[in-house]
Amino acid sequence: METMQTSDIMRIVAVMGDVIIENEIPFCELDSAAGDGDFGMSVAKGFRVLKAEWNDLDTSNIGKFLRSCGMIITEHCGGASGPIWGSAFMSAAKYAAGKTELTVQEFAELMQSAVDGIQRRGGAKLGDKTLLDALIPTTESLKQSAVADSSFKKALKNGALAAVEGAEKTKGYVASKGRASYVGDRSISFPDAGAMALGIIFTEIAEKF
Amino acid sequence: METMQTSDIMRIVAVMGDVIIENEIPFCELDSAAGDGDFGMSVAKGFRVLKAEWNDLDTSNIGKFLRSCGMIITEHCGGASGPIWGSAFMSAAKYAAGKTELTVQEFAELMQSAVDGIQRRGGAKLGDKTLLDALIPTTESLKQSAVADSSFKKALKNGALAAVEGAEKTKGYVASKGRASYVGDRSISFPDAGAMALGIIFTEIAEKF
Amino acid sequence: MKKIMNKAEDLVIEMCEGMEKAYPQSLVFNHKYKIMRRKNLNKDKVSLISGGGSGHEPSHAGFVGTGMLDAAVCGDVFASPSTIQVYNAIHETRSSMGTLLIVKNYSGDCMNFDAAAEMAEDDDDAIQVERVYVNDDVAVKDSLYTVGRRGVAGTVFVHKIAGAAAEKGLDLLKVKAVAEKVIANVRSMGFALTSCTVPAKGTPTFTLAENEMEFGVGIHGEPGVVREEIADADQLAAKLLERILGDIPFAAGDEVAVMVNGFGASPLQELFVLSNSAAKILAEKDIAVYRTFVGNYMTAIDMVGASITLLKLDDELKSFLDAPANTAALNA
Amino acid sequence: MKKIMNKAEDLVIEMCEGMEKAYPQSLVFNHKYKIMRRKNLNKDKVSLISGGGSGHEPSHAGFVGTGMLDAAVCGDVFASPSTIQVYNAIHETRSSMGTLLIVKNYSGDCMNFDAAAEMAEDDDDAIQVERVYVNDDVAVKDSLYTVGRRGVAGTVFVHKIAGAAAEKGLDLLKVKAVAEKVIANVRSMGFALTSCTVPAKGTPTFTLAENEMEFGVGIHGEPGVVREEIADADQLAAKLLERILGDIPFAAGDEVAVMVNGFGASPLQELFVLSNSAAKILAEKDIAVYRTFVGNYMTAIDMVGASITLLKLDDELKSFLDAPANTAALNA
Ligand SMILES: Nc1ncnc2c1ncn2[C@@H]1O[C@H](COP(=O)(O)OP(=O)(O)O)[C@@H](O)[C@H]1O
Ligand SMILES: Nc1ncnc2c1ncn2[C@@H]1O[C@H](COP(=O)(O)OP(=O)(O)O)[C@@H](O)[C@H]1O
Ligand SMILES: [Mg+2]
Ligand SMILES: [Mg+2]
Ligand SMILES: [Mg+2]
Ligand SMILES: [Mg+2]
Repeated sequence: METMQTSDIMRIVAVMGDVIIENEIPFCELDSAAGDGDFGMSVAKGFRVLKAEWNDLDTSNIGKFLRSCGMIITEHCGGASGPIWGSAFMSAAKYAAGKTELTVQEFAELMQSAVDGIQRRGGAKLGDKTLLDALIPTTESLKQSAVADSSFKKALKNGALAAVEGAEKTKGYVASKGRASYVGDRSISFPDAGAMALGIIFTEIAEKF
Repeated sequence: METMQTSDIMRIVAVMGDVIIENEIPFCELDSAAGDGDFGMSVAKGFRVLKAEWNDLDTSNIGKFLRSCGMIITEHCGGASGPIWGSAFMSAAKYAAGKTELTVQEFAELMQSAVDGIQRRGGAKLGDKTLLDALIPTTESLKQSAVADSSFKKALKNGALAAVEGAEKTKGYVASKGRASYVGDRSISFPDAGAMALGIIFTEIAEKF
Repeated sequence: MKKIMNKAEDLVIEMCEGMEKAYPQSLVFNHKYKIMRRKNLNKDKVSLISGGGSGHEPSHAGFVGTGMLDAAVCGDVFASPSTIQVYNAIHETRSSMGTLLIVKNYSGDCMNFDAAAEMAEDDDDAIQVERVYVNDDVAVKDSLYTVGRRGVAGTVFVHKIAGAAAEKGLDLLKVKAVAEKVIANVRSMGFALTSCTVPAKGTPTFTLAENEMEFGVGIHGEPGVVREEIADADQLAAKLLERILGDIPFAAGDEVAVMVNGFGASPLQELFVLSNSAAKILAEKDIAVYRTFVGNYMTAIDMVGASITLLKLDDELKSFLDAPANTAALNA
Repeated sequence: MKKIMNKAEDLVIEMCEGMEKAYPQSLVFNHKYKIMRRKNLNKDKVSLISGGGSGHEPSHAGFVGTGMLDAAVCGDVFASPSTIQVYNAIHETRSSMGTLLIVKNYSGDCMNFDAAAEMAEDDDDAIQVERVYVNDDVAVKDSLYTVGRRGVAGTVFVHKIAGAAAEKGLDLLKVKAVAEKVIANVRSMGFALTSCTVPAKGTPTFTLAENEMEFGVGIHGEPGVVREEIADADQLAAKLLERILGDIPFAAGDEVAVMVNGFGASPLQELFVLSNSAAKILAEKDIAVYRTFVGNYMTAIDMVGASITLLKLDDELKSFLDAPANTAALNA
């Protein structure tokens, strides 16, 4: 059965970091419409530190690697993004504790752990106009790919499509979590910054894989 | 010999007040170039109170009348104008104590008292770019009119011409007193607001007399 | 953007260093975690920590000192400090009586302060940590389905009163109860005549026409209730107080503390005019003003505008409000 | 013009009323003569009176209280109060020890305070009145042929230190001598990034391009030394301190009090950045900073900008600087 190794997970996180750093300003602009315009800055700050400390990370297994990423992200991502992205990584790390490879099924379960971590931390659910509106569809799509025995290549591609689609849908939602929620109805017609960002990140990961 | 009565002096002060109130904004503009732009407001404020209390003033003689004007001006004119105009009136009042009429000679001496009052208060001299650069020439001209035995009509007319001429000259001076002095050389080419105002006021008085 | 600064990315650090140097007797600044704390900590009282994004100066570091906070954790401009920063603040100020975190109700702040509290409680040498969430901004509807009202200038009353309770030696749960009593009785609302400019961005967050104001604005420049024509001071006070008094049951005869808070670029002369307008209205409504605070307490960097806060008082709150305090921004 | 106000002509009165209502325990406002005075006057100490045009809030009424001023006489915005106003303030605060007038060196202020002092001394029940003239602004050349330097933020140090001397019971001439020692040792210089707007006029007094500043500006928006390109905080501190340190003989090892004073619309975060920059330079020059004051003390309504003030200290000045004070804007 096809599996990802620790090095594959490292590559995925590296691509994620590059996309975030490259898109710092566009991600801020996405957050300007209804939020406070700092989302790109907040996530890029943490991922820049991650990149700088890349060679010192514990890569002895997937769990350790994700945990050391999670520590840096929790410390250095600003605003809401620190705890959201940090708890995603920490929770995924717990799932992958001691593991050095993952099947598609396990990868889907790891993503579910990330979703659970974010929900424990922030209390948002599908439709609250947060990045979960992209991340949950991606996770569901990965689970279906596992059932259908898809390749990683295909699973990641479908997962990215689900994220993009989910992010698009947020345009129709009224925000009820995060800073955009203060704007109430005024948030309609603007997509959620975090969800849009995940669509872009996952698309790039799928292409590079 | 031709004399002014208390009522003539009252008429002169009334015209002075009307000119000041009418010219509040232009007088402010004159002060804007190198000063702080409040001269019109400052003098008008006091003369408006004077007008409002006109019927309650002590008019038993010229000294008493000028003194009650001086009190109001001292209290209600703002900034530097309060003490300058106030001390002019108070000092002139002292000269005219008990008098109910004035010859041209005495009128010139009364004006000299006003000049003295201003100089005692503010320490400025001819050429310091203040209203004295109009008022001193006017006073000198009045003295000459007295020697030449001129009529009041003619004396006032020549006095006004001297004020206008003196005010014009202030364009060439560097201010050394008042707020315009902070600007140093930058004050050159703008006339002094107070001097220009006296030119306008005395011209109107001469015409109405 | 015209600002007195060097590089935007150094602003928070340089500001905190400037503050530490201005108050060397009373403040210590931890550079790594951007924590401003009291120099002389009292290990035998409940520790009080607040903080949040920077840009609200003098909040929160200006309220560190005797009778108020033990530490303020400084995030970047308008961004919550991280969990790790807060966690380190909890450790740096640990006392034998536990720690209370005073959090302004924004999702980022809540998540980071919550996660930090959990981390500290999970440690081997666990620290007892309690939290309160200030949510005084009546511009935002409070509802089960949203994150609720924002925390704004009323937070300063929580610092003052909970700080006095802690200084008096009350235990953690009692200090928390006092803080929650303040939160239950404090309401604020503000307006902006111009936007603020976040230094890293360099341009205003929003734009208003010459005759417009944003009524109900947030302290990060978040939109409020409505964008409308500028009103005069009497009307502004009436509109703000109408919202505030409509939100919390005030009865004639009630006593309140009033805070007229500038957002950073409104001059004190205007804040006193607004406070005069507010005082007239409160007198008409027979609401007694016990104390008035006028000044810049919870700013939005350089926004032109202000807010009014009312805190309903009882004898306990009054005595804590009047208790001594010795901080950079508030002395009593 | 976007201001929180009602009618421009009522602004000074409403502001003073707002202030009186905010500090009912300590302040009394005389409407007729616009005098803000201490509620509880001490008739057995030298009375201290200052004042001037309004628009410099919290100066001067914010410094009325124990350990500082007995009264502040409030003129219209940027216009000296009248002789009669000052005369009435002298009478309202008369004490058995005489009165010291602290005058900022502007011709209007000097003439009105001088005339008022003469009036009070000419009275049948003559009051002994002395005057000092604060002239700390090194942007203006001091010369026999001009009215000399302007009085700016350094005035607050005169209030504080002469206030402490009076409170301690020193006699009139001794209090005057202390005030003059402060004046001899205090120097200031400021800059503006934008103009102020006088409420009655409604438009800015001057206009600066987006990259320009007015270096050496006065607190009424008077022009200064030069209009030039905006500098960063480190450069600004260096340029201001160069002028200040060039004007008064400072020696390595000297101790100073520093005031970083905002002109009204510059946020506290930037003032702390500037004060940090200044502290670095003073440390390099081996000038010891005894105390630092950062905030809005002597404003120019809503001008964006700031000034730095240095006061050279000796033991006497230090002890008066540290003495207790209890006023709206300064507590020690
Ligand atoms: N409670 C939450 N759960 C999940 N995601 C959230 C939550 N709150 C906010 N987010 C996400 O975070 C993004 C904003 O991040 P950021 O701008 O860093 O936070 P802040 O609101 O503190 O400025 C939003 O676009 C949204 O996707
Ligand atoms: N020392 C002085 N002696 C005589 N006149 C003076 C003196 N100082 C100023 N002035 C006059 O006063 C005018 C300015 O008055 P005003 O604008 O009311 O004063 P301020 O300078 O306080 O704003 C000047 O144009 C000048 O003519
Ligand atoms: Mg954001
Ligand atoms: Mg003027
Ligand atoms: Mg943010
Ligand atoms: Mg003036």
